Amino acid sequence: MYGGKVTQTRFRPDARYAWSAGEAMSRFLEELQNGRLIARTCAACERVLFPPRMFCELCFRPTDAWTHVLDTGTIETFSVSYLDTNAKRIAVPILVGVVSLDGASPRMGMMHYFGEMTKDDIRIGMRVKAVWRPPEERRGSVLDIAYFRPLREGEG
Amino acid sequence: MTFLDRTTDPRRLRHWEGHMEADYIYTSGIAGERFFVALRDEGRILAARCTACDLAYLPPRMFCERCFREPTEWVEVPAKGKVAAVTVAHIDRHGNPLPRPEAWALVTFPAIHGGLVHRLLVPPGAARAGLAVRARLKPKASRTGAITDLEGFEAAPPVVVRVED
Amino acid sequence: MRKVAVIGAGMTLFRRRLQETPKELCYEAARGALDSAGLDLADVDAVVSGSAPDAFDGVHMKGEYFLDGCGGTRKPYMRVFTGGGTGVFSTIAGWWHVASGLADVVLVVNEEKMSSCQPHPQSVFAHIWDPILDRPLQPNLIWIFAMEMNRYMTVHGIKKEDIARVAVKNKRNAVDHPCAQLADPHITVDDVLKSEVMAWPVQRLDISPPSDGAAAVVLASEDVVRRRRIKDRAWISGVGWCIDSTMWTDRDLVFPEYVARAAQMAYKMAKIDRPRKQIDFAEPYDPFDYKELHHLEGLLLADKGGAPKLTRDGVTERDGDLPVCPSGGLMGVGNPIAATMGIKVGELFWQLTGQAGKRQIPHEVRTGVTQAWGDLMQYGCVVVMRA
Amino acid sequence: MGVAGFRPATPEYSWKELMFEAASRAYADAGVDPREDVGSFVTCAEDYYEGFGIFDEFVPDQLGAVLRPTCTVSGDGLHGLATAFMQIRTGLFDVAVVEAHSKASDVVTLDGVMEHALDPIWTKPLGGHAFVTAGLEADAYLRATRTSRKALDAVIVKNRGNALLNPHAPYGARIDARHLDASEERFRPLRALDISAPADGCVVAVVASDAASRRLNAEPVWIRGVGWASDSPTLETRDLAGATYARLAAERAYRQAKLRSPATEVDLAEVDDRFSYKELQHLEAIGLAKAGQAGTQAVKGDFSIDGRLPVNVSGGSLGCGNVFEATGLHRVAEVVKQLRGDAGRGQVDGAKMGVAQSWRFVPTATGAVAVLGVGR
Repeated sequence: MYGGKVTQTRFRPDARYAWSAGEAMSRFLEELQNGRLIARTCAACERVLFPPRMFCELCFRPTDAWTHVLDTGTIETFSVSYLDTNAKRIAVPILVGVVSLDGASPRMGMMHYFGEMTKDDIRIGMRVKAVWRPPEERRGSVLDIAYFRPLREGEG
Repeated sequence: MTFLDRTTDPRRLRHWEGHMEADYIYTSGIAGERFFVALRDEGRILAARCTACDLAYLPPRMFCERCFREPTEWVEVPAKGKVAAVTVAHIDRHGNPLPRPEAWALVTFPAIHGGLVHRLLVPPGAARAGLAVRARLKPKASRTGAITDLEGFEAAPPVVVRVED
Repeated sequence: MRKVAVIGAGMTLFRRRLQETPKELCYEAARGALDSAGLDLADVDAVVSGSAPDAFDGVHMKGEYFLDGCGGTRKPYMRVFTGGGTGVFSTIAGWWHVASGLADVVLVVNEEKMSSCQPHPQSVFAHIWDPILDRPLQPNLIWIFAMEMNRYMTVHGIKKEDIARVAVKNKRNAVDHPCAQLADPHITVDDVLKSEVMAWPVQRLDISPPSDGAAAVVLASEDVVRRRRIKDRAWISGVGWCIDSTMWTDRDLVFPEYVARAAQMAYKMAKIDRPRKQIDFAEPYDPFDYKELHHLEGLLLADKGGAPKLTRDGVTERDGDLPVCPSGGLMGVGNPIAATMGIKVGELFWQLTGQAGKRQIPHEVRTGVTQAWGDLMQYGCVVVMRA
Repeated sequence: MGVAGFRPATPEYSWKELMFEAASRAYADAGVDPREDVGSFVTCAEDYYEGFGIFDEFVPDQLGAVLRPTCTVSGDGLHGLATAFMQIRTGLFDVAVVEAHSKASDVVTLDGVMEHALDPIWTKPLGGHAFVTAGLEADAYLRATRTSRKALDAVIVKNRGNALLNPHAPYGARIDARHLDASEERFRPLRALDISAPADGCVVAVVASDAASRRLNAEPVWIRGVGWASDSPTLETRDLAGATYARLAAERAYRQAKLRSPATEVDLAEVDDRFSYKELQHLEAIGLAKAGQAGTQAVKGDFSIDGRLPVNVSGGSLGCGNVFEATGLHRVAEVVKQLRGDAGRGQVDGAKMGVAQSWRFVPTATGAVAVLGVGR
């Protein structure tokens, strides 16, 4: 072991990327910007695949058609995080988890933040709805949804 | 192809930017520590010698690549080396043109296995294999215990044999 | 199919920061493994290495960078990488080198130097997520464990204290491991439950933190074992590996189906049809305490949701009916990702050859299973070994 | 075999979609259903080329490998082929799939990524471009063998010219003396034209045992031998001039293939030419040219399509682009095309035995060789 006293060198790599989003994700991002969530259907296994993909990973065949899914869903799992992305502690915890979306096949969904609820209210099975940023602030990103909030009575 | 739907309007194809960067600290290691402390504090260049295989490794290492045992002694590398391979770079580390071309060399030394790849501190036109060179060190105060404590290799002055009357 | 044995193993200390370069760590582990097998590098036909993300050590193509430390210079050398699964997977790659007949003696070396990465190896984990779907949310790696753990606990109604027992058992077992970083003979369930919350339900003592280290094993064909009259050997009788879909937000995290498939593949090859009767001890992958439970279920050694009871009943203690992580596991010895081979494959070798010293399981063990887990909660690989 | 991409950039494909296309073509070519017929999947990739901390995560879906034995080899596509070859020889599987790709156009800072592979203590701090290592090696090789600049010109003209006959070769061109004269020095002795340019491409191979190939009614190209090897990773202690890694790999592959005199028994070769001198250095190292003679033979035209030993009829990396870890598997695909008689205007008459050779590019001293043949 050492205590910062041994000889060493420092470096920061120059490693930047611009990944082609491709067919499925280009359309997905475009629809997010429009305030909608889009999926692909597979006629062989009869699933509605979300996030969308141009091929069905179980049937290994091209998927069939585009279809929109709803922006409401169910919390499949969640965490209450006191750590940020660099493992630094934060005072106000982040509520984050996986939402399965209504209209997609069972359990299919996305990771996102939760808001308008506390660490004491949140539970698995809770019904939620996306809170979209105003259209002029949307960039074609999952962050076009600010977070998911509890579904109110009479909604969905 | 292969998909049932394809975008034909190139304006609708997106890309997503990101990076894979972090800061790194690399320790010199067991063999490197000995080498860099000697370089920094004493201005000496050391090789690690495996007595069993009779190989003096430069860069030094804590294991012999042949017999896979730890080298047993340290030897000083001769002051004068020669350019075993040379190149002149016109492109910098980011891929951009360099304002002035830079010479690089693999410098080898008598009885030493390996050598050092480093900057060759001669004009590009004078950069050639076989050139006799010696290390140029940074002033002691600015050395940090890294390979950059060497500025590079410069042409060694010719040996002048003076015949006394 | 040729029979393949593990005939030697070695490992470095597991520590938060080690001075050695990745090459030097590889060398120390490889030299130890060769010495324990009574062989030299000249006896080795091919070298396999395993290491997890390049972004820990901070070298692109790090398998090329440290291959000399693995003894790979002027030899057939190949690196395999299946995320955290690499800790067991590289041995499977070594196995097919020998079982195929292309090599008689193979040196397998795993290395990880996580401390190179600043300010914390966690920053590397930011890059393991899908760039479009996940990375914009700036996820922390612990989130996925927390989300998986939460689903596992909620669906089966498992209490945190039943999970904490795993941390206690393994950190206590690790007291007997000479390379351990995280051993604690006095730790209690209460200590775990009172430790700081990182990302609920994960608390600080539920986690095996980053570490530096290396490990190595030597594999040999049956012919070599007989010719050289090697006594300390354990036979690889089954191997299995399996990956699940990348789309982790579409999967139910409550059960590791990919581990079950890998286990079934390995058991079939090892002619094991009743794993709970035929397997004497296990070294499942335990980077978090709940993972040991999750993996015992995946390995079909416990019913779904039933692993906590085994732990509570003492079945998985070193002197229990099914000792689990007698090495101390990642929770107790440390977690230099791929290098955990030393406490997984290495521990099976030492236990099956009676060389585990103070960690030796008190009753006779003839069959052990080890498993590692990786990628985005989607990779399982399993090795069954016999005395 | 299936191939997709082979263009300087592929903005309409994500890396997953590029892989799906190559895989779909390979499965159609082999007549297999990946969900039913394939035992194991192998991908060849390195994280920093992809921009992912753990690329292995992103492999299974587009290959049909979900819930199947799948792994990543941190190597060239030929290392992947060797892996599938070994897996099948154990008897554990009878059909395995190998995938390798480049999505180099996704990498904004390719120079920075390559630099990151340099030794972090001895080389990277010096601040030179990763290709300095290639410049030094080219100098060492050219001087040790007294190979002329004219020989490098011959390689460039041949390979980029051959690429005009290959539909999967974006860098095909008729290079003339003026182009060569005008080509700027980059890393002396290497000029711009001596260095292959990046490309996107994906190659998928279906590998099967004898029994499985009969069952599938395939007309197989046989892997007669495959070898791989590495020299010292340290620049200073490796054989700079001689490509020892290629020699060791070839010796193993030839031994398995029972080739005694490869230079006369082989009908064509695809060797790594990501720098022009590499083609010559590799031909000598793998015994397809006499030591120090490859340059002279290149100038004489021995390696042209109608020469004594056609080399890089595909156009090589100079003509098809540098597809990084897919390079070796791409060369296998090109040899397979020749051995099946599918190479069109670029067809080498009566080709029965071919060699594919790869190198893992700068700064490595690692490579692999496969001997491929048709007929029993």
